[in-house]
Amino acid sequence: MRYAKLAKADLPKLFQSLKGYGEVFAPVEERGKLFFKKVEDLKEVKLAYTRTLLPPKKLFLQPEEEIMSYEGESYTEKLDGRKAVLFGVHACDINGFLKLDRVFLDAPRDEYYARRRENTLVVGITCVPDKYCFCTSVGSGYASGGFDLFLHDLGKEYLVRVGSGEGYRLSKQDYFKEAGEAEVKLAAKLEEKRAGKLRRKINLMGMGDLIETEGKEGWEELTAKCLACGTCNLVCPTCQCYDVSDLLTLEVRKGTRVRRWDSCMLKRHALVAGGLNFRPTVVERTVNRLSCKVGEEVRCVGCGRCTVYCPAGIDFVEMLSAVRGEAR
Amino acid sequence: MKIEVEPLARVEGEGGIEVEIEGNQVRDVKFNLFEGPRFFESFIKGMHYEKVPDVMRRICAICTCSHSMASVKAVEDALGVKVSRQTELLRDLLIHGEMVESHALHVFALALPDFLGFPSVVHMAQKYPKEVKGALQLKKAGNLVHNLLTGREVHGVNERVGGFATLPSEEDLKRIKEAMQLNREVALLSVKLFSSFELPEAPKSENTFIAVDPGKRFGYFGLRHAASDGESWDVHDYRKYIKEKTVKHSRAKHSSYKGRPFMVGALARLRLFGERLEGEAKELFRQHRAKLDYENSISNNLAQAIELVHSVDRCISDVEELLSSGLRKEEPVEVKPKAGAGTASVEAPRGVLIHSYRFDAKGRVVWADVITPTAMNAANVDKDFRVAAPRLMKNPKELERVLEIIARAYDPCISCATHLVRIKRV
Amino acid sequence: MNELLPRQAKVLKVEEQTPIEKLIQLDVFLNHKPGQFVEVSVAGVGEAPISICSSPTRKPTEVCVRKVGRVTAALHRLSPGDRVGVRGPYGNGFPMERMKGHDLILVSGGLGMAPLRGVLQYALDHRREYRELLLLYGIRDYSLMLFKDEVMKLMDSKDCRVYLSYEKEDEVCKNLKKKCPERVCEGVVTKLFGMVDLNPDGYVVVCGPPVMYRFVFKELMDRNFPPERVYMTMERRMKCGIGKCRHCVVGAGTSMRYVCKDGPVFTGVDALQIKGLIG
Amino acid sequence: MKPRVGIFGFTGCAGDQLMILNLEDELLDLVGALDLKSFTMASSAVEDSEYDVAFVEGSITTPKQKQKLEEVRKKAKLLVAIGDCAAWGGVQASCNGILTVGEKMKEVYGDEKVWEIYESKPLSAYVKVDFVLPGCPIEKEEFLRAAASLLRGDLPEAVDYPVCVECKLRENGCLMLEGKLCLGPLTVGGCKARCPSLRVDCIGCRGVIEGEARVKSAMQVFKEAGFKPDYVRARLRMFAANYPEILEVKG
Ligand SMILES: Cc1cc2nc3c(=O)[nH]c(=O)nc-3n(C[C@H](O)[C@H](O)[C@H](O)COP(=O)(O)OP(=O)(O)OC[C@H]3O[C@@H](n4cnc5c(N)ncnc54)[C@H](O)[C@@H]3O)c2cc1C
Ligand code: SF4
Ligand code: SF4
Ligand code: SF4
Repeated sequence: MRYAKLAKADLPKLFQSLKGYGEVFAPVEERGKLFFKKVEDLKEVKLAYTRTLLPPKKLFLQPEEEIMSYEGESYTEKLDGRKAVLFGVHACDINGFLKLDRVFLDAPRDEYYARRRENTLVVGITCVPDKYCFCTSVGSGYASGGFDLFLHDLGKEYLVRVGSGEGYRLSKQDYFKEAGEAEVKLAAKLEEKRAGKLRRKINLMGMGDLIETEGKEGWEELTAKCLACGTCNLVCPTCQCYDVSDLLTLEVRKGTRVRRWDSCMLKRHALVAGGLNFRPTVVERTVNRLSCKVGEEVRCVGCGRCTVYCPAGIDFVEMLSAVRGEAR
Repeated sequence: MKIEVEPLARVEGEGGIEVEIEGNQVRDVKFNLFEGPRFFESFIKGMHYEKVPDVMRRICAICTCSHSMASVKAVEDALGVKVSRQTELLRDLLIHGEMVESHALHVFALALPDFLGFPSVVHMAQKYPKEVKGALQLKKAGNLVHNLLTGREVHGVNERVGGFATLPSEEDLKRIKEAMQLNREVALLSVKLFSSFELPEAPKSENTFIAVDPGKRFGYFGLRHAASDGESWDVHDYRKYIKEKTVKHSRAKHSSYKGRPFMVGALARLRLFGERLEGEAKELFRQHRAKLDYENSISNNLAQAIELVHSVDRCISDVEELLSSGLRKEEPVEVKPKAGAGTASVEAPRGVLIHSYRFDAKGRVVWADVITPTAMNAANVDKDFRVAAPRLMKNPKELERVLEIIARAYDPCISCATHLVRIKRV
Repeated sequence: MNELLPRQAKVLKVEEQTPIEKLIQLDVFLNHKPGQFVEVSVAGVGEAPISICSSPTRKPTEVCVRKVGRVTAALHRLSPGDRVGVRGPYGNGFPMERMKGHDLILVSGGLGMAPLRGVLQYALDHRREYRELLLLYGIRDYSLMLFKDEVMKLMDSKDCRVYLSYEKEDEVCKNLKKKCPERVCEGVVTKLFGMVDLNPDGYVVVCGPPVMYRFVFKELMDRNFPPERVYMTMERRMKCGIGKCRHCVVGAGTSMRYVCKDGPVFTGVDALQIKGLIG
Repeated sequence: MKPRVGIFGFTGCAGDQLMILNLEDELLDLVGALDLKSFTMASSAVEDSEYDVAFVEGSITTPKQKQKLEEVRKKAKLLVAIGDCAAWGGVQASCNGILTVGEKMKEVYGDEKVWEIYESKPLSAYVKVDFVLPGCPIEKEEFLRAAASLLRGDLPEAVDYPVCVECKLRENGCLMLEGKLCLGPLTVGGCKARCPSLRVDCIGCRGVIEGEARVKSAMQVFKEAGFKPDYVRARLRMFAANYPEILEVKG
């Protein structure tokens, strides 16, 4: 990897260069909530933050988007070639991108996701963990790839790790300085210190088998408060499910095809015509969700969103600890 | 012989007119409102003050904002809530927006077809596409106010006890102003049209009017009621003046003032406070004074048209006032529940609307009373029918047509008549 | 290329198979494998995964659609000359090559006949490359039998031995049973296993309604048939058909599969390993 | 041939019919695409006819309405309930099972049995309903799209996910976490989370998700959040008192 150094005072310069590349989306705080939003000025950006409500994947796989329009029976795709920058992304969310990349970039690739992903610069930044984060337990506390630049806060300056050609070009600008062993060592030490603050731990050893064999009664107890509202999926940086609908206009011959994030906690997810539902209750749906996140492979990146935003206060980590048989 | 016009089309809700004729005599006229009752005043009991307006605004769709405002203000009255000047202005904008929407719909889509001889606005659109499209755009401008201030056209969500949950943006307000300016012509057109029609003379008779006293400037909010006989009273005392009772011959609960029927609505507002209009609306009011026949209830349509111009202009000036000081970020006023009673009265498009509640210490409704303009007008419609019917006896077709026009001139919103239903006593 | 964008296909012919199923011929070249499916779009209504029910050795491409919901009802309204959108073919399909040189036992119930017809046609068109060819077909009654002419013709042919079970007796079924009582019976499709000799060196290919798999598979396991020689094609809710939308995912814990891209054809081993695959 | 359509209103506020009239930009096209046989709110031209689609608003509260509804049902190929009153009985049903009609009548008119009326029930209590467009009032866009589907001969796609989904898609912070009682999790989506998007808790105007809504779980969550049972009951009943699980909720 290539390394560089950026004085904090020069951050506005980097921000300007990024603006030259495309629209910049960065974490912004409004009424105590954090969102990735289009920004014009670095001042609007919240550089030190815990987590945004929706993960930044929303830029690549949009919550609701028109994917094509049709007239008669002929379809026209609606691809988006705009250039954009995602500024201030945390390691867990970048690791989330990598997980989604494997879904949407693997052949046959999803053009909508792929184009946006390709046209978007990702600039990572050191995070501020809170008591809900557990990225270190799922191996996503550090981003080894998936970004163009990653800014490690060293106090007065940033160690900049350069992860792509575009990142390289940016880092060639005169306000970047050379960095080497010393800065990397310092960054590693600080990262370690930050990771050490994470109290939340989850043991995933054999979790898939534990999930598979947990009895119905156990699940019913664990999901007693679940409202099946879908929030846990919709805020997750690694959920990929989507639904598709055709929207007709009065003109009848014309309309659009839209896709929308879906949730496997909802009724329709596994429902087929005639009323047969392959995951009829919250129990089956929870088993499916957890299996998807941590059963077969670890897709969870430990961001804590599903716990923080659950209206019923169900805790992802506690639920899995209970499945393991550990006291809460 | 029995003439029945049923259901009375182009009236929101279901209503019918029944005229019983014996020989040469009109034996009975019934303006029937046979829609199923909903008992809002009964089932609202126990509801927490904060959600009371959410239920009560559902009394009527077409004047949902009036119900919303009357309900919100009655709750605030009971709990001693004072709102900011900005909130008051936004509410004034809102109620004027509703007036634009409701009057545009009524004047053009419901009343005009009568005068031009079409069964509906859709039929009328074939011959007058430009006018109908214009009217729809004016109506849309009114709805834009609903949308941007309350969250949707019907049964808003954003207007709360204490203020607005989320403020509109300045851009939103500018859009309202633009839409109003763009469609102002249509409001003027409505005055031109309705001042040119010859009105059927049949219902001509004395009318008593009641309206909410708007204070210095013409408008739809106020703390007192005024009557055309010179009397006025605090809205809290409404029960002393406006009596509701069951009238045997018509089997409906009728309102009376000093034992007599009275009229509320646009005509009443102009009769009592027309001089407080401003700008072009005032000019139009003066110009068409001769045309506004207070003894002929059908004049209400022209009064509505003049109010349409007033309301469009007021929306514009409210927006200007809001923008000139800049929208301040503010949250709804904090409310502490307590025991108490409160009353508020606003001018709905069709006239005086009263909401009155009593709350327990936890802020739950223990008693509620709502009197709607349609209920207040019912006795007056009845009176007009009784006057008009004998005059039109010779021509049953004409009788039917004119009675419909009379009924429709009141813009009766039947669904909003919470307890205006016929009661049969044996 | 945008994989989600449907191509247009002209409808050549629409033929009523049963009161609820129609055979639709499409003017589209797919180069598919038997057992694969396409996503068929009706603009303004939506998309649905539908098996290709003809063999790649035959033209034109055919699908057989049961009217059960919005898209399928719209497909039933089509007439020749209309156009639909098509994507695919998707899914793994049946391993026609691997099964060569062996017995082929097709077990089908109801609409399950649709994907198996492709297999059947393929095997018939390469008749000498397969050994015994058996079709075990369970229907409700004759009126609901798919591909009636083809099945009836096969009943009398030597290329394939057809076994038929029916749940409700009617004239045709009664006569068939009288004619060949060793191959026709009343009951569910599993009853037919009592009439055949299963060569453990053969391959069993199954398609039917979701509830059928469990019973057929049990029957096979009870007879010690090797699970890796059983192929079953599955149905699940689907939106994309290419492993993105994740509606069709099956399994729990350590093994999860996409029906659309890892299937829709699964083996008996999968059935043993993937929780809930066959219920 | 243009599809024959009837629009009917029973007990309610007429808000759903008004929402149709509120389609200012599309109204004339819509009406042009239909053979509108009856729409009493907008036209005095009423034709007796069979209907390809009948849109029915309002709940049924009188014998006469019941009779009329049955008539419409007989003449209509498809009957679509529009609005919460038609779908669930509306706000006027909110005291069903607590107050009898007689008691309400007495309270408002001072007389217990003045004439025959029924407890407010949805249309489906009396006739088969083919499709429901929920909401108090209905959503304009949803109506338009549904009308377009119906014109083509397709049943529209029904929304069966909760308001929370649309709330999250709009990146609203959850109001439950701010201490408000929000009915979003139990309520049919499709309104684009109107209320929570304005920071107002959902009052459930689109009705409960039939067979899906986790009423018991919600009760537990609300209880743990400190809401009193009578408040929870009143809130749940506002638009869905006729939903069996909610009808049973004790205050
Ligand atoms: C691999 C595969 C092959 C199939 N082959 C055939 C076939 O050859 N003939 C046939 O008639 N049917 C087949 N089906 C079933 C067919 O896809 C459904 O009947 C159809 O999707 C129902 O759609 P609908 O819009 O009519 O029903 P609705 O109930 O209105 O469904 C709406 C949407 O849900 C999804 N959906 C509903 N049911 C199913 C289902 N069973 N499977 C997948 N998605 C579903 C679809 O995306 C559909 O558009 C197959 C399904 C799969 C998965
Ligand atoms: S499962 Fe929960 S904690 Fe894990 S990545 Fe998704 S939202 Fe974050
Ligand atoms: S605010 Fe209401 S609708 Fe939105 S997520 Fe929370 S509970 Fe659901
Ligand atoms: S958020 Fe709830 S109350 Fe508001 S419109 Fe939607 S369903 Fe109705």
